[in-house]
This record gives sequence, structure tokens and C-alpha cells, in this order.
Amino acid sequence: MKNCYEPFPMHIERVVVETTDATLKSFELTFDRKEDCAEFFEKYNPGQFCQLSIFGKGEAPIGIASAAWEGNFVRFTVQKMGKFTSAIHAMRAGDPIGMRGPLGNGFPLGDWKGLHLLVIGGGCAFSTLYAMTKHILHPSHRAEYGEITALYGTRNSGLCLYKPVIEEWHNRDDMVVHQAIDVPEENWKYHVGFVPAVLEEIAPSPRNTVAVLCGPPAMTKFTLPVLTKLAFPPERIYTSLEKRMKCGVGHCGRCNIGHKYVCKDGPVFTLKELQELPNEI
Amino acid sequence: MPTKWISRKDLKKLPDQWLKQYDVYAPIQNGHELAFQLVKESAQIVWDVPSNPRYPAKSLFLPQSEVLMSYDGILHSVEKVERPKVLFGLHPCDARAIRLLDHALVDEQNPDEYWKSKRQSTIIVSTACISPDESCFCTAVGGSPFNTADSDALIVEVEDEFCVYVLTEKGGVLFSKLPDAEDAQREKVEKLTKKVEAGMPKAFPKKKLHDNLLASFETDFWKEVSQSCLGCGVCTFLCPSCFCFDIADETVRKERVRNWDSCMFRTYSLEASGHNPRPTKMERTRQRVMHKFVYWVDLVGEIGCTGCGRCVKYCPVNIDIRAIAQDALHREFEGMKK
Amino acid sequence: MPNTRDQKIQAEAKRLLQDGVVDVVIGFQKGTLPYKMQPCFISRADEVAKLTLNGLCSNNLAVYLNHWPKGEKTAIIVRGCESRAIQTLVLENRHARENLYLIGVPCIGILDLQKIGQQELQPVLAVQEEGDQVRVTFGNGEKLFKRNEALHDACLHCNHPQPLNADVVIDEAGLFEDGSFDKSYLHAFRNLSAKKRNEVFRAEAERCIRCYACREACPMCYCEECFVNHSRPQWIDSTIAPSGQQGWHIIRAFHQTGRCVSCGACERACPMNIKMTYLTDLLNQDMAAEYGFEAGLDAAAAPPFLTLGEDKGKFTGEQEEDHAN
Amino acid sequence: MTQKKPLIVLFQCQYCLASSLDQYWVEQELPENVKRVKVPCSGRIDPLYILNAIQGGADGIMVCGCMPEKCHYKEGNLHARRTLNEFRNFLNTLGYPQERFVFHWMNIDERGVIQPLLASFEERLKRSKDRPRLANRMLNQENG
Repeated sequence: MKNCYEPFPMHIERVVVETTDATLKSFELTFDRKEDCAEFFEKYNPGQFCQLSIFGKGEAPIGIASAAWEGNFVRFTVQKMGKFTSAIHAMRAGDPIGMRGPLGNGFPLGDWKGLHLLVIGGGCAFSTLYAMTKHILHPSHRAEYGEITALYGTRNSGLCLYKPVIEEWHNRDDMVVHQAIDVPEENWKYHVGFVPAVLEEIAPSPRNTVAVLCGPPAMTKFTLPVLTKLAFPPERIYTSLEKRMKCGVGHCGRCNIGHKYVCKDGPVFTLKELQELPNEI
Repeated sequence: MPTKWISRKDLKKLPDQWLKQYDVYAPIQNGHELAFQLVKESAQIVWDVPSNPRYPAKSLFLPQSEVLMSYDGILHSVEKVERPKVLFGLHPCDARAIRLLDHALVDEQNPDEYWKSKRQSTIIVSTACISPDESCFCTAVGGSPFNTADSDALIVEVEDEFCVYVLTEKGGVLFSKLPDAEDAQREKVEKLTKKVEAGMPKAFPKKKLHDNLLASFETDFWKEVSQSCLGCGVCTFLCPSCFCFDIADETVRKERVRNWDSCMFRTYSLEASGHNPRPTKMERTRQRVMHKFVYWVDLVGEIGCTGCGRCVKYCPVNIDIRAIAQDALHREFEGMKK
Repeated sequence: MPNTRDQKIQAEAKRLLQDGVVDVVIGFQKGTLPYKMQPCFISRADEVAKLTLNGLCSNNLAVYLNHWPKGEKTAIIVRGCESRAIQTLVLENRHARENLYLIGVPCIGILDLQKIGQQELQPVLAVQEEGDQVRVTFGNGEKLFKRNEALHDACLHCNHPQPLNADVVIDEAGLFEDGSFDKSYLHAFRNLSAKKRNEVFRAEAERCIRCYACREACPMCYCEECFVNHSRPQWIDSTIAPSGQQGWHIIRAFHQTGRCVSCGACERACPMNIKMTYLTDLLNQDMAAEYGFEAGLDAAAAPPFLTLGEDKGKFTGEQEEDHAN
Repeated sequence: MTQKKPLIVLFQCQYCLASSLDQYWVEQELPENVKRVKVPCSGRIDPLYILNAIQGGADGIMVCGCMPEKCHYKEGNLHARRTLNEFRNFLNTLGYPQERFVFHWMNIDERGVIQPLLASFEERLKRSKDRPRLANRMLNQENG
């Protein structure tokens, strides 16, 4: 019996404290069984998520923050929030953990070939965008896409994820990276202000461009109108949603918006798709 | 598929024969109530069931609490070999609900094996509902008290005898020895069908209801509808076509279990951040009704309510889904599609 | 067919709405099934004709005050138990008394649907209350019940059917006087052997489907987060295993100690007909015996678990008694 | 045949043992069949804790707190006495015998009392014929 609720046995390989306040940590998990690893990477597409599982603490859906080429591990960046996330924050390298996935649809990277990309992220929701960008920046994929513009906003510089890699990105000549923080700080070289305002300031061109937006609900709510104002058509604006989930495979019922299940039909939707659904996010 | 005929006396003996090979589940009296339970002998079975036993038959396939996995350092699936079963004496509305749940729980990529194995091992023999209750409205939502679509066999009582419609090969096994029904007997059944159906409510216009409800989404209609709602889980737990579940860990027993959950509960969609997409009873009531009459229609082209009447009958404050649907049909909502 | 009681209620409601004394009247209207009434919220004077009150009004309307906008001027139709529930809610600062206008109605008791035969075996087509008799029409004929036989247990054991502290009392005779019934059934339960008592409790609890209708129907259950929903730690088994069912019933009842007004709304809301008011009645009886306290009777007296001072003197001797055990 | 030692759950107010020797004993040298739950005050003991212990298989429950007027938090112990006494009555009615649920209010001059108290409680539990009847969390049932 292939049971869709049974997690792969995994181990935590590495834990990285991402932010200065330690509310965000990245966990790199490796597979206990080779066949699970093969099964996972056969299906994995950036933008998907997994149900991480700690017995006694339940499960939590977390976006995948690593690209397949990085190696035989899966990275998750987790914010300490509730029962499960507090438990995983207490775990260390070497601890066992369960994982189900990859789940959901992921970004339709195939459809974006030949187009420019505008990547807009806010806070910890940047993780799947990070995986996607990493995937695209790989030499074997980079040529398939046009210009890449990234805008990443955090409340302050200490809350910025993946700092070393983002520093590298700043130095690359095949992409433009804008970073923003909410309030001014000493020695800050980049933008200051909320993401929607900064986006309006840098005013990227919508021509042949796909906008991918992931962030907290408030940011999403105010950024979408800016994109529309910049003349991005709704079918070219992609965003990834979050919901409370249990099964992750469209059975348990709770993550629906209208007749779509975020776990199965999402988490990535175009603005156009969302406009056709009831307003219940 | 053949149509068979059997006398009351013989039919009452039939389950005893099945018991040799199958576990038989049928409505039996349990205290004051009826319940679908394992039968030890035919005599226990309550044959004339005008109204549905309150605890729905879905529990035989999706138990209220079910152990999914056990834990000994890692989680292992609990694999159970299902005994062959006969589920007997449910009404066509309940049978239809079970078929609807196949859509919800079994998809190609990730079938729910727990549901599937129980489903495959069970023969469903329903009995036609010849005296529907006050709260029944299967005809309004696309069903019929004589619906043959969703069972393996359907038994209809006519003048103290029984007509058996064998509907699938699976169902045929149970009735292979019976004589075929004669034309006169079939006519009697058809007459009865017409008579009972005539006394039932008319079908809701599915498309109009769908569109009206969608248009009502952000109106005060739902405030009105939900004002008296208490927010308990009676309607959803007793509903034969509600399937939402929660997965929880029982650490003492080292088991991962699933339990029925209800969209009427506050914690159902509450996220760890404190954000709740359905924060009040209004959104939750709306979700329940919209799921039945809109989302099911979008997904499988059918209304997801089977008209069994349990939520109508057992709601502590008499929130009546029929009345909500009627009300929505007869109102004008802004932005309504023509 | 409105009787005079209904007309008097309607007239009062109309006056309150027309004069702008209140914004809304909470009461009952006819339901969609012959044996069901539905809580309703009347905010227009021309809608008052809907209002009715009879033996089929099975809810405790005070439950709606828990999620009610606090500032809104609200009239509510109250029987004895509802008035006591509101008194307790006001005491617990759930609502300001000055925003409430209580239309008291001497109670005529609430019919028990189980007793009048609303079950799977025969559909109920009509219920008619005729003085101290109740006529029920079933699919297969009529049956006449004596009203006392058809009343819900909680009403039969009710000691205070008269509305307390109401702003106006509808001038109609109730069915009982205050203090006309007692809770001697509890003595019978207490006198059972330990094994029997546990068997009764177990048999009731094991039908529980954890739908929490009892909680939601109860005016006193207003916690933002209920202990069964608590996840860190998870106190009560989440499944329908016996420990989960029993745990729920034990703690639910215990949280009502000295607060439960014995209205029985929990029991009437239960889809599985689980008896549960005996649990809170047991606790309330202890409170009455030990501290002379009854919930909702006195607008100023807090429940015993909130008043501790007088214990200081009595407390010392106790441990010797325990030693002797 | 050796009888299994009864499982005792001791709820102990952290202030009730005035002697540091006794406190050391409950912290380090408790017999294996006694599980201790240290609480800041007996008033902090929610009935849920007791129920959890019972459903976890406790054969006996002992609550240890301070004497009246000696409570670190003024009246936590008074609260504990009222609620837990009633809870004990209630459980006794439903199937957890009251002899299995005892209180001891420690006096400030009591030394070396806790050890014999636990020992005699254990003895009484061993002799007790009235068994706990409430369901244990190990039990499972499918299909209501």
C-alpha cells in the first residue's frame, strides 16, 4: 500500500540560524532511504512545499527553499510560531524528522521560458522564491530566461534570509537585486520603505515579464494594485498562498478557496485565477 | 442487470446466509436510536426505517476516529486486511453520499487507501425510501428515494413483497438464487416510485442556485442565515457527504490518527499566526452551504448535498439548509450573473 | 395560531422597538419542522408577529449574548433559566445589564423531543400543546401525552421557573411555582454502587461524537479557547476513544460548577441524546450543600470557586480527616 | 507473585516542604513508582492536571500544599482546597475512588513527613479493593 499520509523518514543534516533574532532557522534534511530521495527529486519543482512531521507535534506545511541541483538534501526555512514550529526550532543536526512531499503545483517554470522575471518577496515567504531563483540561476537553466529583477523586503536588515547568497547575487551581472528595509538603519546601502512603495519607485517594465510575488498577506494586498498599476496583466502575476493544512493532498478539506484546494491546486496561483475565486484568503 | 423478486419472509432470512461469508452492517436498534452496526443475526435488523439513522453510514468507510499510523521512531502505516462486508438497509441518499466521497478521497495521484480498501470490500445494498420523513429532500438535490445509481443493489418494498434491482455484478452475487421479477410486478414498483416522488419537493434549479449563491458571497444574506447558528458540529458530523478530517498525534498510544473535523469549528481554519480566513460563524456557515451547492457542482457537476435531512432534523437551532437554498434562489443579489 | 401569551410578548416587543428602547429583540419563531422552533432576532416593529414562545423552544437564548455586540440595546425573552443565566453572565462581566431589557415569561417548561417520540422510527407530523396535555401526530396516528410526562428532565427538576430580575414580566401563569420540584433523582444516583454510577456515566459518554453542541448551546461556555481545543499540551484525547469522551464530559461539567443554571440546553442540543445535566446538577448540589450557593439567584454573589476568604478558619482540621482515610 | 507497585502522582507545591532535605528527597530520591509534578503553588493545579494523571494510568494521586495563611501567594491553597476537594468528590461519584486522591497540607515545622506519607498511601492503595474505573488513555476504539 502506498499511503499518501506516511512521511519519509529523514534526518536533519544542518541547521542555520538565519536571522539575528533567531525566529527563523533553515533546516537541511537528508533522506534515510535512497528510493525516497529519487522519488522526491523526480517530482520536485520549485514553489512546492512539504509536510514536515514530528511525531507528537503533528505536521506543518513548509515551502521548499532549496534547488534540486544543490544536492541530495531539502532545505526548509521555518519561522517559530505554533506547536510544530517551536518543536522543530528546538531540534538539532542529527535529529530524525518526517517529511511528505513534494506537494502542490509549484511555479510553472516551463511556461516562463523566454520571459523576464520580476521576483518580489517579503519576510520569510521569500524561501520558495529563493529556491526558484537559485534554480534559474544555475548555468544550465539561466539562458532559458530573460532578465531577472529581484526585490526583497524585510522589516530590518537582521531579518534578511540567506545573506551570503544574496550578497553574491548583488555582484552578479545577470540579475538586478533590490533590497528594502522598513525603517532606516546605519550603513544600509539599499532601499528604505515598504515593498509596494519601493516597487513603485523602481517601476519595472511589464513587457514580456512575469511577476512572482510571495509575502505576508498585508504586503500582498498592497503590492498587487501596484503591479496592476504598472500594467502587469493578472495572468502574468503569480503568487503563492498559505493556509492551514492537514493532509496536503486535497482530502481533508480545510484549505479550500472556493472549489480550489490550496494544497493540491496551489499553492501557486495567478492573480487571474484568484480573481475568479471567492474572496476568502 | 436483472430485477428479482422476493417475499418478506424470504428476504428476512437472506442476511443470515450472507453472514457466512460477509460482515453485515445494517440499521439496528441501539438504545433509543437506530445505528448502522455489525449484525449478528437477521432478527436484529430494523426493516422499516422511515427516516435515516442519525449516525451516518460514511462512518463505516471513514470512521470518526481512525488510526493511520503507528510510531516506533518512525511512522508506519497501519495495514488492515478488510473483511468482505455487506452494508444493508441504507437509503439511496446515503449511498449517493458514499459515491460522492469517492471523488473527494480517491484521486489518481494520491488515493486515500484507507477509504479505498474499505470501499472495495463492501457491497452496498440500499433500500428504497417509501415513506420519506418531513426533513427529507433528496429529490430537490438531484436524487430520488428510489435512486438506483449509487448502490450495488436496491430493494423496494411493494405490498409486503420486495423487488430487488441488481445493479452491479458485485451486488448480483448476493441475490443470484432469486427468481426474476415479472412484468406486472415491475409495473407495481414503477407506480409506487411515481407516487412517492410526487409527494417530494421539486428539484432546485442547480445552475441558478449555484450562480445566486456565488453572487451572494459578500452580501449580508449570510449574516442573516448564520445569526442563530451556535457553531457546533452537528450538521457536519451527521452529514453523510461531509468528509473533512483532522490529523492528530496520540502520543500515549503512539498513534497518528485522523478524526472527523468540521468547518463549523473556529479552530478548523485557524492558522498558527492567528490569522483565520473564516473568523466568524458567518463565514463558516457560508462555507458549509457553498461547499454543498457551489463547490461540489464546480468540481463534479453535482450538488454535494444528498437531501438526507439529518442536519435539518438535528440542528439544535433549526438552521435548515433547504430554506437557505430556497431563500437564495428567490433573492436578487448585486452583480448576479444572468 | 397565536395564543394570548404570544400576543402579549409581541405587543411588548413592538413597544420596545417602536419607542427605540432597544435595537433588537431576541426571541423564538416558528421553525421549519413541526417540532422545532428557531431563535430569531427581530429588529423591525413590523416583524414582531413572528415571535412565539411555547414548549418547543428548546434553546437558552442567553447563549447569543456571548457573541453579541456589547453596546447594542437588546431585549431578550427570558424564562427562569435564561434570566438566571443572564444574571450569571452579567456577574462575570460578559455583558452590561443596562444594555439588556429582559422580557420575562413565567415558564411553561420545555418538551423533550425524545419523550414525545422524535426519533428515527416514526416521523412527527405535528405537535400541539393543549393546556396540560400535548397532542403529537405521528406518521401512523396520534398520541396524547400528559404535559408533565413530556417535559424535559431539566424542567421537571427546575426549582426556579419564574424569571428573575426581569424588566417586565408577561402576565401569564407559568406551569409551576418556584421551588415546586426537587432534585431527589440525584440522591438515587448517588446511592448507586460505585460500579453502577460509573456504568451510567460510561454508557452516556460513549455515545459522544465530540460535536460540541453541548458547549455551543450553553450560555456559560464562552471561553475563547476551550480546553479540548488546546494543543500545547493537548489535554484531552482527540479521538472518540473512551478517555476522550469521558475527559470532555468531566471537565466540561466541572467548569460549570456553581455556574450552571440547570437549563438543560446542552442535553437538548445533543444529537446523540446524551444525558449530561446530572453531572452539573451533582456539582451544583454540592455547592448548595457546602456553600449555600445557587447559580444566578443573587445578582451580587460570585460562585464559590471565586470567593475564598471564609475558608481560612475551616481549613485546618481537614488533613487529619484525610489521614484517617 | 509480586504485586506491581501502584503508580502515584505527587503534585507538590514548591514551597510546601520547608526542609531542604525533604525537598532534595522528592527531587532526587523518589521511588520509581512515584511521579512528581512540581507546581509553583497548589492553587496552580488545574483539574485537568489531575484528570491527565488519572487517564495516564495513575493508581493514586497526592496533592501536597501549604497550610492556610502560609501560602506564598496568599490564597492559592484556599483555591486549591475548594476546587480540588470538589473535583475529588465529583471523580468519586463517576468512578475514581476518593481514597485514591488525597491531600496533605504541610505544616511549616513538619520534617521528614513526606516519606512516611507516601509509603502509607502506597500501602493503602495496595490494599484498596475499589479500583479506578475511568477510561485510560491507552484504550482506543474505532467507530462510535
